[in-house]
Amino acid sequence: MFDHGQPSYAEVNKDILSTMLETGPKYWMLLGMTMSVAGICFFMPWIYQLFVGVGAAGMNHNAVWGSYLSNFIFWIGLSHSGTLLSAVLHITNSPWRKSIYRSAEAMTLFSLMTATLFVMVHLGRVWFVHWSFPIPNQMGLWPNFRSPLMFDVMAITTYLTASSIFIYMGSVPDFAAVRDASTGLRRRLYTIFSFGWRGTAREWHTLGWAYTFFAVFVIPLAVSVHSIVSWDFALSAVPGFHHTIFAPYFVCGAIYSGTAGIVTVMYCLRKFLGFERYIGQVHLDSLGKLLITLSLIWSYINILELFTTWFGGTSFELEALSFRLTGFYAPLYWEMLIFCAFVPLLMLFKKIRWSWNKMLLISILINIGMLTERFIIVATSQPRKFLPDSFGYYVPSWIEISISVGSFAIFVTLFLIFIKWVPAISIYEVKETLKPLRRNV
Amino acid sequence: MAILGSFAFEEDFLGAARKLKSSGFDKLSLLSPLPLEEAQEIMGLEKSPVRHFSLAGAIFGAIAGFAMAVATSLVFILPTGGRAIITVPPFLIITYEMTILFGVLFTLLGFHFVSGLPAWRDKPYLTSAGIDRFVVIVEGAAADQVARAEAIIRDAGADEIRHVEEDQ
Amino acid sequence: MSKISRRDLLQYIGAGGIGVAGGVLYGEGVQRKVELLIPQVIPPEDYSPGVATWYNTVCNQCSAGCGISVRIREGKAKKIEGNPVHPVSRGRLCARGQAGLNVLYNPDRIRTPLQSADRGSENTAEISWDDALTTIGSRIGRLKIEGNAGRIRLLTGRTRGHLDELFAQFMNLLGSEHYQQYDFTYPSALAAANKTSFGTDVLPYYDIENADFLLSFGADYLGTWLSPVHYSLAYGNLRQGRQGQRGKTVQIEPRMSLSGAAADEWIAARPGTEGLFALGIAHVLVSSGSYTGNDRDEWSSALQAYSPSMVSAETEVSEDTIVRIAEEFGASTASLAIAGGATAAGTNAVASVVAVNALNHLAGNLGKPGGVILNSAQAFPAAAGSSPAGLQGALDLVAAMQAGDVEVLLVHDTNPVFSLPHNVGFRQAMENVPLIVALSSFHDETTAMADFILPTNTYLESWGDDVPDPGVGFPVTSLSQPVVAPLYDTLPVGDIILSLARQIGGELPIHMPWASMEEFIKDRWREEYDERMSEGQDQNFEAFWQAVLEAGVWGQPGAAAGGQPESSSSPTIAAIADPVSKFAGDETDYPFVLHPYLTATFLDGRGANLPWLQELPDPMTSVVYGSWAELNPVTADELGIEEGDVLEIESPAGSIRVPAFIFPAIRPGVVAVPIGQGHTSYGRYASDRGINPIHIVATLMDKQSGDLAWAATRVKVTNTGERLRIVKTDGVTRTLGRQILGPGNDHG
Amino acid sequence: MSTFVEKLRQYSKPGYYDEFDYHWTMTIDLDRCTGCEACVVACQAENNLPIVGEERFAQSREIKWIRIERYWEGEYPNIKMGFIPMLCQHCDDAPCETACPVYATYHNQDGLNTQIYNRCIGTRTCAVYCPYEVRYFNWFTYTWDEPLEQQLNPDVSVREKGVMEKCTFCIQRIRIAKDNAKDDDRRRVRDGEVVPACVQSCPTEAMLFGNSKDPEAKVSKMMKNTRGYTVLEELNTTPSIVYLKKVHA
Repeated sequence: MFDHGQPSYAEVNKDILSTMLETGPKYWMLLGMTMSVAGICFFMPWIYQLFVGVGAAGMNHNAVWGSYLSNFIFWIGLSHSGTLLSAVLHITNSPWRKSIYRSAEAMTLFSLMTATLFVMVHLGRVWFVHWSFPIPNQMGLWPNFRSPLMFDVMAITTYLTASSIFIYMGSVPDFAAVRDASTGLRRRLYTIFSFGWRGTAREWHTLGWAYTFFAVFVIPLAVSVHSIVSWDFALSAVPGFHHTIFAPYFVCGAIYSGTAGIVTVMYCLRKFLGFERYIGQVHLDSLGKLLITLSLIWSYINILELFTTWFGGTSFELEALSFRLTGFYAPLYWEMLIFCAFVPLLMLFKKIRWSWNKMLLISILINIGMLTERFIIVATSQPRKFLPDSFGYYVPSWIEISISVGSFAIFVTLFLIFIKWVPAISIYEVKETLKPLRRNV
Repeated sequence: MAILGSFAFEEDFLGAARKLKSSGFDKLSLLSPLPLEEAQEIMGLEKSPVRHFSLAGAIFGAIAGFAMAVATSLVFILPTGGRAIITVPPFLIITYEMTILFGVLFTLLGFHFVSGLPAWRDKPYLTSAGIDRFVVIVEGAAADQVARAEAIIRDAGADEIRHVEEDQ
Repeated sequence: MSKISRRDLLQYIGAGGIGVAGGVLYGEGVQRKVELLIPQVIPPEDYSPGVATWYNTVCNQCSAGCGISVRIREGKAKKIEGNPVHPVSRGRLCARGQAGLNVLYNPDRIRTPLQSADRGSENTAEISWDDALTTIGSRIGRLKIEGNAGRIRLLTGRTRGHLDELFAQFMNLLGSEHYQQYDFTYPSALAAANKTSFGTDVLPYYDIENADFLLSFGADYLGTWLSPVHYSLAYGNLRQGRQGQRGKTVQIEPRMSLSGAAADEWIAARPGTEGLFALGIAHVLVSSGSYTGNDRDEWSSALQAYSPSMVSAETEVSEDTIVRIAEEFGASTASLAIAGGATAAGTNAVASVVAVNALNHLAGNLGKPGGVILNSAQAFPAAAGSSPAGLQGALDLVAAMQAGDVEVLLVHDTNPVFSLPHNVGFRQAMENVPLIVALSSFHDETTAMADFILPTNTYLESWGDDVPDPGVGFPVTSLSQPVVAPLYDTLPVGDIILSLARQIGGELPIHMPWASMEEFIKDRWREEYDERMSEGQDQNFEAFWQAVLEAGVWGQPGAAAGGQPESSSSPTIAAIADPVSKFAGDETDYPFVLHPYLTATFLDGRGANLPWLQELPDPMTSVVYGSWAELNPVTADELGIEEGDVLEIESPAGSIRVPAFIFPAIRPGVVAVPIGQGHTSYGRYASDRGINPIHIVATLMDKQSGDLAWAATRVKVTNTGERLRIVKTDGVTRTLGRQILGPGNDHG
Repeated sequence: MSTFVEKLRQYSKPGYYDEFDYHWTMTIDLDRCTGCEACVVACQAENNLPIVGEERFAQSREIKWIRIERYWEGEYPNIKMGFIPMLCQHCDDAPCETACPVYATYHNQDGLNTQIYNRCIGTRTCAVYCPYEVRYFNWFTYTWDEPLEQQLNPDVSVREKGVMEKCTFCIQRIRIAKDNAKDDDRRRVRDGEVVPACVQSCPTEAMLFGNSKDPEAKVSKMMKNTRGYTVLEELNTTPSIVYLKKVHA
């Protein structure tokens, strides 16, 4: 479990809290950089777009949905690793979860926030976004609960709430540890954050129960969230969208990209925060095996989609399919297949599965492939709908590309802020994995 | 008057706790840096009442979700897509999400209710309990019992014993 | 004041705050009646949509003379629709007509009189009407006094009604014979051929509405030919207006036009041989015995040479097709043959149209429903419009200008610099004219050459009247009135001419005493009313005038149609000649035939400054904003040309560069380029966009009519290797087996 | 109480539309249609459609509530062109309506598929769901070159950026006709009293508009024509526009 020998309880506290409490200039430089990238690449173009109209992006009459939505799905997908994986592993009581789940959940939260930002960017009149919530507004009208978008609103709001609570509740004992290790303003803040946690048996007991219930709620929620996102597409009659397989396809893809995302994040935690002691080969190996499984499921669903489309043989679906395989965006399709279906097979070799650098590369490739997958779904189906005369093309504009790049900076910025506010590894749960200290041993 | 006993080893701590319990010290607090099932057993904690909150929340959410969707469509009779005004299948999805949302929220409420947190008042505490020490706190002990409790703690192998005034 | 302590101040602020909050609460919650703002969920019942006024007037967007109704709200024109009581448009209107609003409210209208400092540039200075009219008037007056009135020329577009009379009178009084018209779209060859065949050059009424079999030789009657709205109505009736009877149409042209697309059969005969095709059909009609007239033998001998086999060889249309069409044409009860477009724009234009007219003779459909009906005498004989002289007239004018015989040139409503081939040299010739005055609403290429630009009212701000040509079989006169007050410091053309007349003085003001065009028209109508229109009317003139103004049109539907057409077909027989067009450029150097065509949107380019029309997808190709050259897919394949490749199209008269468009319904060996774009100066929407194919048309002429043979130029096509994106709305123009056009209508 | 239950039961069944007074319907005879595009300009003039400019046109950002679609059949020389005017089909079972989270599009009491610009937040889902691709999005706030704005129809609002728009069957004309009917104490609008701008302009009289609830209306009779069909019937959207297919001689 621990590559460099078992640490003592005090060392655990010290190791993990030091990453939070001690901040070097490199951190500030990095934070400054990501914040400026986020500002320049994401917010400035967005403000421009707010003034000009969504026309600043490349979408058009043939494809009214574009990269904003594909990015939205991507980030929602990325969010599926953390909370879902953490909850599943919590319930199945897998010990290797404990040192990685906090960051994974943070990833969930931040990618969900980024995804929500993309909804905002996507909207034509974002200043009226509150009309889609069931709250009183100046229209005196509540939203249409028959709309798949309303399912989205409800699901994402619930998911965001539940994930925030999940990560927060899991961190309460650690907030207490931060409180105890700090002074002054920080101490006062963390006193509030930790609710006055002392670690009594009753507190642990209640937390344990509540946490399990959160986990129980979060699992079906996470599955429903991406199913619902897929229904935004599948509930339309558009060829290429209208597949019953879409919900499992999206959920599987989401977990797949999310898991790959965890590998990337773990690599960074290890590399930059010096958590080699806590995040070890066993994690990498387990995630590698999980990735292979997911990749195979994903490939299977893809083959299924191709097969059913071909077997169905309607002109609409076949045209959409042939456009996907051979049309304007075909190179992207084949790139996606290579990155998501073939490259992960390399992980069958233990040598690769045990190499941090190679796994990092594979995980990044998988996510590039998944980003492309979402883009292909959005961009190749709409311009090939029912009336051939209205066939067209969609090419993202510079604004869209810039905003997509900027979204990664936002994610990293949020993550950088996170590691200074919340222990990036769950202190008390790492302690659970240690062998208890015995007298005279 | 509260007595705090700090232990370096889990087994000693649990031993002290068991002994105190059997000696009739009921107002015990067992502080540990990580959840210990044995400690919870000693305290007699079995199934947590949090689960009732979860259930209540889920039921409330389900009803509220469905009711909200139906009520909205009845208040504004706006037919869409040739569907019925009360369109059950999509409303079930809303119901599902609201079930989970309120399940989670009520569970959170239940956590606070059952655990007694937030409790920002100063309570007997040792910072080391958050790091690597297991702490037994005996509260509300009568003056004549203090010495006995202290003895039990010391015998169990505590490396530090402290007395703290309780504010009443 | 200084006595207020801090505590007091806080109390006051607190009390004030509570007071304000209470007041607001009272005002918002208690006093005001609660009104939920639910915008347009249920629109309030008492919502009043406002009242619009409709004025009837005449469309001036092409020469069909449709009656229009203009919707006015708060003194602004909002919409143009067809005038339901007008016999030409019957409440309908084409795209071009509806875009008339863009003419009125065009941002590039000339708003004040201008004096040009530098011809051909937009370097102009504002000038007052008085100054402008005085300067021009004195110049003309001096020429008149000097006896050099012949050096004054007036060139207008197609003008009908009393404006035409006013122009003629003005020039007559000046003593100049040089009032001429030039209009690219005027069917000179048709008029000339009809003169031969039917004895009158007034266009007849082609009764498409009641025809069973319509054989159109190049005439795009649904898009650009004579009176598209009226013929569209007729077409609708021909197809589905009669119970159990669906008329058939056949279109013969090298490139599918709107009418070709609507036709049941589209035949791309070799360009220039359409007249021959008609003669081939005539031959079959006579030889098969379907024609039984007295002069059958004469026909027979005249048509002897045009056997189907010979015609088939020349036209490259199979013999079977010729015979089949001839038989169908002969067998139909009401068959009608019409000619226009490229058929009437070769060097043999008149001969071709005569050949087509021969078919009407042979089918015996003259003067019958579903055939050719001659128009009756119109109410205003003088106002039917002088025939515009075609290319010949323009060439004469150019020669005069070059020779320095023109001192003053007045131009109105025509743009010869744009709509004449470059070789004619109109622009260069204009430079020899000391004074050019343009009466125009827009800065077109011809106006740009003027020294004085006198801004005119648009047709929606002017008085006028019009006799539609072709008519509808009975006497009709439309009256046009200003529907809105003039937007700018502009004057109606008629008023400018009248002012000029006053300025020049002499006998002009005595013979032209009217203060305005309105007065002039009313005066003339009063005369006419007293003379003929009052028959059977028991109202006085004022009442009659009001009624006509309201209706926008006066007509006598009951009046007999014009006289029976020439019963003798001998003039037609005599005029049958070798009807194959000659082409400029020989086939080896210039392998393609250039087919410039009028577009339904821009016509000869006059519509290009209207944004609605620029944004209107071309009906056949869906292209907007720009020019293109159409090529058959096979031809394009052979030359390795794809859509968007910039082609250099070179004729003996010049060359143009234009992106290619692969068009499946065009004859191989023909390259079609739409007319209308390529303006160098015509406002923001038209300028520097596309190319003008008329410029590279060789200056060949049909000798009989003097009309430009714009379809008789050969070109060569080279791929420049550059690319230009063609802006169009179409994606894939095949149904891909989807039943979009109806079940069982799927042709992949 | 019983009425409440009754109401609930009624609201749980589809087919609410049977209650409506009007069902506005259009027939388009493709045998008459020549593809001349007069309807396109008529619509542009009536409904204040913007002039988008060449650059935006090139990016497929044009707004045409009615457009003509072109389909070639066959190859030269036996080639035919089929035109089909495509506008909002006002489907009874409109996929777009359920898509909107904010009720910006719904079915009104006349059987019209309406678009409420005020409510639209610009998710564009309706346009994705529409199989006919007749919903147009305002990518920008369009302006008119002075003085072209003077021709704007005061009965129709000018849309701002971020709003979806589409054919309304000229709802403002329907409203005027209904008002007139109300003034004259008529329960219903007379047949032919309402014509949308496109129908009004059509030079071949290919389009017909009316209330299909009225069996005597011309449009009701035309709908029964054996050539009648609806586009993309297999999607079960139940359009309110019946096309009459072209006759192939």
